Amino acid sequence: MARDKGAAGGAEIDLGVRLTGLELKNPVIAASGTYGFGREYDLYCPVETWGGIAVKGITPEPRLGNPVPRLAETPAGVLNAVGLENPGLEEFLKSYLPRLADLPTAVIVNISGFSVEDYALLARSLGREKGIAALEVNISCPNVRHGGLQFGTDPGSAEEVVAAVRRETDLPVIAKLSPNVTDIRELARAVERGGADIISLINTLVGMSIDVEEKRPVLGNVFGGLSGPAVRPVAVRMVWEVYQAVDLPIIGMGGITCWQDAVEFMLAGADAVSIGSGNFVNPLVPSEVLAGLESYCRRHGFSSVRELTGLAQSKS
Amino acid sequence: MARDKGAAGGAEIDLGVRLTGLELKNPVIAASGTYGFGREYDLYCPVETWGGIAVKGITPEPRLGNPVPRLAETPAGVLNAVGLENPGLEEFLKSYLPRLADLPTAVIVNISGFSVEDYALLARSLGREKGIAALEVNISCPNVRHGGLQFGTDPGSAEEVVAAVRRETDLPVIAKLSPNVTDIRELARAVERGGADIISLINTLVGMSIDVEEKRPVLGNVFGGLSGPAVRPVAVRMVWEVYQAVDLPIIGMGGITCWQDAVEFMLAGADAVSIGSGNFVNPLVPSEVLAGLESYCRRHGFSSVRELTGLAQSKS
Amino acid sequence: MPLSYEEIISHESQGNPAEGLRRLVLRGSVAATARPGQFLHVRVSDRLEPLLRRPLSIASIDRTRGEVTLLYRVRGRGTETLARKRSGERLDVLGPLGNGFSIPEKGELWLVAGGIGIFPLYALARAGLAAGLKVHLFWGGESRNFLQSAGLAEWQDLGIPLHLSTMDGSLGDKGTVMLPLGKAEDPRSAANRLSGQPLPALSVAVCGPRGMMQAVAELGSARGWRVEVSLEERMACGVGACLGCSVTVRDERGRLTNRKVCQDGPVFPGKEVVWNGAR
Amino acid sequence: MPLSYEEIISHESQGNPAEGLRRLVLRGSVAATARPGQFLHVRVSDRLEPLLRRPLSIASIDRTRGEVTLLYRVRGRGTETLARKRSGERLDVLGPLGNGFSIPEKGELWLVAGGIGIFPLYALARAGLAAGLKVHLFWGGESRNFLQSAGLAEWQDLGIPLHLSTMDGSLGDKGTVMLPLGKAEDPRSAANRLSGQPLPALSVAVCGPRGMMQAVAELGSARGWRVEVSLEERMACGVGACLGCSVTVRDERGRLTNRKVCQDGPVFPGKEVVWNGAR
Ligand SMILES: Cc1cc2nc3c(=O)[nH]c(=O)nc-3n(C[C@H](O)[C@H](O)[C@H](O)COP(=O)(O)OP(=O)(O)OC[C@H]3O[C@@H](n4cnc5c(N)ncnc54)[C@H](O)[C@@H]3O)c2cc1C
Ligand SMILES: Cc1cc2nc3c(=O)[nH]c(=O)nc-3n(C[C@H](O)[C@H](O)[C@H](O)COP(=O)(O)OP(=O)(O)OC[C@H]3O[C@@H](n4cnc5c(N)ncnc54)[C@H](O)[C@@H]3O)c2cc1C
Ligand SMILES: Cc1cc2nc3c(=O)[nH]c(=O)nc-3n(C[C@H](O)[C@H](O)[C@H](O)COP(=O)(O)O)c2cc1C
Ligand SMILES: Cc1cc2nc3c(=O)[nH]c(=O)nc-3n(C[C@H](O)[C@H](O)[C@H](O)COP(=O)(O)O)c2cc1C
Ligand code: FES
Ligand code: FES
Repeated sequence: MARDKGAAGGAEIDLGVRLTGLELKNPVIAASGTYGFGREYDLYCPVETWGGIAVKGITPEPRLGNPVPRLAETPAGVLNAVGLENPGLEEFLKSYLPRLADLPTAVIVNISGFSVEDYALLARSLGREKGIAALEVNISCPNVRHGGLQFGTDPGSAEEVVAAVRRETDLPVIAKLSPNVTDIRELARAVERGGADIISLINTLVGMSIDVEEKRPVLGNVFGGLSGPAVRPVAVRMVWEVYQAVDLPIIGMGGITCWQDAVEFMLAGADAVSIGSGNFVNPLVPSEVLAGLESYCRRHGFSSVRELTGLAQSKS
Repeated sequence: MARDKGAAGGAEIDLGVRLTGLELKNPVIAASGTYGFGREYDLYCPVETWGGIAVKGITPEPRLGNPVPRLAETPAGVLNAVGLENPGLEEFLKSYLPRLADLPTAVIVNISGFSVEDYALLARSLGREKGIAALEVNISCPNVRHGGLQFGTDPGSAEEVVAAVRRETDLPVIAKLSPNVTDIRELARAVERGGADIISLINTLVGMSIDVEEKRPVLGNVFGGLSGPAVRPVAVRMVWEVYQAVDLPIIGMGGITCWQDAVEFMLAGADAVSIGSGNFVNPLVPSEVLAGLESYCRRHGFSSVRELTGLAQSKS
Repeated sequence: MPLSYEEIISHESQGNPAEGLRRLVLRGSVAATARPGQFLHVRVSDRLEPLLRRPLSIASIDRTRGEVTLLYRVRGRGTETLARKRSGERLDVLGPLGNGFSIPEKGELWLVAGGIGIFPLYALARAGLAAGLKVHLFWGGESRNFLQSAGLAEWQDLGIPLHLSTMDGSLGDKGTVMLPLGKAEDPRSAANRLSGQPLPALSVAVCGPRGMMQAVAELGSARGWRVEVSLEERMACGVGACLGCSVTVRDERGRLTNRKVCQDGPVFPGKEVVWNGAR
Repeated sequence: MPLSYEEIISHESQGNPAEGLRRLVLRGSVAATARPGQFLHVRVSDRLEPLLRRPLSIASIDRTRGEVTLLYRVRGRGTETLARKRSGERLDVLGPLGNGFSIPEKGELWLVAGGIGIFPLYALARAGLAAGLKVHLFWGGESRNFLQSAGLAEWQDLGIPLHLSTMDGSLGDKGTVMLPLGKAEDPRSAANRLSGQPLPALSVAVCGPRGMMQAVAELGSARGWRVEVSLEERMACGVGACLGCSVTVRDERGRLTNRKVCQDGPVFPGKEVVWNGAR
């Protein structure tokens, strides 16, 4: 390819990305639930490093979450069963949002609920606030009305939830997909119908681990969500499939720990990427990824990171 | 538990397991596709070490399989896209089965097809042969009649395939489930209805990886199946769920590399375990697992490995 | 403190090898600000398995040399992998993290340890002595062999009263650390009952198995001690971002709420902890 | 050969460090049976990432000392991790695996190497010389610097004719190894055309990039040489059990069929290989 010849030379690389309604100075986003409310890593990584940060999932009511142990390490992965511990909408608006709104990065609020009304309520209330760049709809929660099956595994429910959020806000709506499904393309098409502006994926894979000496599940909640490098091949595959299935911009995530991983997601079809568990391992990962992205673009003759999106699709 | 007090002392541990119609001298089976036709590892691991071996998936016609590269390493995992390379039924019966039938271990023949008739044909023909301990029905192949969707992801097709095999043979029928589904319990119930005697799981998770310098998928086939330690938390969770959903004996697999992993699957609900990718890493793994199982039983006061099955379920 | 690549000054097995205890001395920026009871979040390998950092307490601090010592027991894959690092290599650590123990202004400081819970208390003993406090150690372990492996000689060198117990009776009282603790607090309470005089304030720092910490906390609240316990929980981030290490506490107004062991702890007032919160 | 834990006798960077080449000498049971062109399947770490073994050719064999040498280039996570192993440690290897090159009874043996494809040919050169053959080396690389790093001096010590080329022209012909190969075979073919006499049988062993091996194989089949090429493919099991390393060949009856690089190879008759079989 002529591009590979280094057209961009030593020039500045344009890192900015535009996802329907969501403009980011760079394509690297902190994944919800792994980066608290944005300030916890301040000593290690200035928050302005990030193109955006997605805060911990908020529910209408405060939640204490699941019993400990909430974490288990698995080969190249992490199981978590935090159980959506969060301060609840009211406290979030009062004590958290004002500080978040001042952050020198795009703030994405991740919302979770146990009924369609929960999501609508959150969107209505958050949709009026200043300082929020987008809402991310976490549809991986159990739907209490429908026997605990996740909203995110049934196309109908997924569409309904996203549509409810869509009606209540003018903010860009990111639909975050669960990977625990037979056909991720169906879910992607459902949230597109529901009016999502952007799709993010993947949330965690359901897993568990057993303490063989104690002969019982390690996690207090028995099941947990698997994230980290172990899941990356599944995540990249799903980004690839969703890229083919819908026309929405994609935020790809699942196991990113270095710039090569970020490039992999973008070549598969992602417009931006999120980093979750990778922060636990190395809090410098966002700046390392950005530096790597820039030099990759330079080496391969791209002048903007936007050129990477979906590039591997044409070579398969 | 009183059991923990070491009732079995230094006594012999009974390693034998009985899965409907399939009696194994020990619960450790070589996973299909990772152990060739049983003799390739002879120099490293005597084949009689195994409770049983499942041979490479056989199709009615010979297949050359997918283009290379067929393998990619991922964090704590392996992607493979061998594409069911195999000699075909006729050649299998002529050149392979006679040698297999003499092996001092239970031989399980794994069968694959692209239509219900393929499976029926294989079962009819193999079902008449001597020296086969069981048929394992790999339903993770694309169903060519139904637009390439896997048999194994649709309960109706899964049931149909298993029923077709069931009708053609008196051998024990093992239904091997694909993990690429929203609800594994549904699939387990479907193959139970279809007449399966035993359930084995998990087959590989669909994944992919991209060569960022070449900007194209690593695998010649784009997609591959993920196996190895990375998938273990998902596999254990599915064994746990299937144990609750159906009454059939379970062969658990996915990422076993040491005895602790094998015990984990058994405590989750497996009656026996299979080892696949673990052989690539360490061909001594079956004997290490057996030694570990024995001393675990001794330490915890079990006199038979059969006592482990499902034990963690009561403690969650 | 920012991420630091500390230099490994020494890294050796300590005591009886069968106990699997290791002593790791690090030189770098950590020592300058470390306080007793804080911990480091250690990256044991730059490969992806084991993946997560492991939290290890700072066992002693030498500001002049710029060194801290970590003492740990090899348990699973993380500590096994760490144990392979050799002197001269660099270790990627986050920290010092967490709040640490408080050092009272005056009065007595009793340290109560179960097993390897002794490790974070050594730095505290030294800080207490430096602050002019009267320091006692109560320490229970499996056996004489274990106590010796886990650093008994260094404690003896401090010249403070040691109240020991072992499960096999090979040193000190036979049983848990509650035995020597009871023996020491009995005459104290008795003297108090007789004299009616308030006793000098007693601060108690506890580290060990959960049940033992609960027992000390309950005894302390009956006696009016100021008890601090150092909790353990599995950690991912270590900085308060993942909510993996939650512990339920009763706040000032008696309401149940969550705290993070990594950020709000690992040291908590004994009376705040809801002991049956975890399984 | 059963699994062997070979002792690492030495493990050093070789030549210009920028080339990332390493020389690894192992002592153990492998040397006793190893043949030129065979490989070892090396477990680079006992952690689970990197997970799979890595195939590395046996570069030289010293049966008296019981030692084999592996030469490799650090490429990705596997070889990076291997590069950390130190002398004195043990290395878990499967092998010797594969078939190896054939050593002709008589005639000339020409070795043709591209880049680090040189590594497996050294053992073959020595075996050829020991069998009394006339051995030539044709070797192309990036630069003089590379050839020197990759062991040129040792080849010079063999005292055989060396026909070199470099892409930057810093040593030998400027271009690929096909240049010196062409130069050497031209007069040979010309002599043959003139004399009409059959030339002494020529065996050619090739290792390098796929395109280069194809070119040599095609030239060889035009000239009637007996060409053997050493193929590379990603491997999981290394013993023929997983079918990951398939290569399509044309069998005796001209039918396409699959062989396994690990078990049926890595050395194949050049005329069997279907070069456009892989992408
Ligand atoms: C604040 C804090 C300070 C600590 N200080 C020390 C110390 O100074 N010396 C020392 O030897 N150990 C200390 N620990 C415990 C130490 O972190 C664990 O032993 C270690 O993480 C185990 O890792 P592993 O991979 O070797 O074992 P794993 O294989 O991960 O686990 C083995 C067992 O250790 C326990 N465990 C795992 N992770 C943790 C964890 N984060 N906290 C508590 N238990 C865990 C579990 O019961 C598990 O079954 C501390 C823990 C915390 C939270
Ligand atoms: C029979 C055989 C003999 C070999 N002998 C040598 C040798 O003597 N010296 C030497 O330096 N290398 C040799 N190789 C290549 C060596 O195996 C690979 O370079 C190594 O496996 C790369 O591992 P990695 O983890 O460092 O790189 P990875 O990160 O796994 O891959 C880096 C790149 O190396 C290539 N690669 C990966 N695995 C293989 C593989 N199994 N075979 C070929 N290419 C691969 C791929 O293009 C990949 O993109 C041999 C390969 C084979 C099959
Ligand atoms: C501890 C933890 C908590 C999480 N909490 C949330 C959450 O509240 N909402 C959400 O949408 N995703 C949550 N996730 C999922 C992550 O945002 C991300 O989708 C997933 O971890 C995969 O990315 P990774 O492999 O980079 O971690 C959480 C993940 C972890 C590890
Ligand atoms: C190279 C390779 C080939 C496989 N071929 C088959 C097959 O032919 N039929 C089948 O049912 N499963 C096949 N499998 C799946 C394994 O039998 C097993 O279900 C899976 O690898 C999970 O186990 P593991 O993590 O121990 O490898 C294959 C797996 C691998 C790695
Ligand atoms: S370990 Fe993440 S919040 Fe404490
Ligand atoms: S690597 Fe498994 S068959 Fe060759």
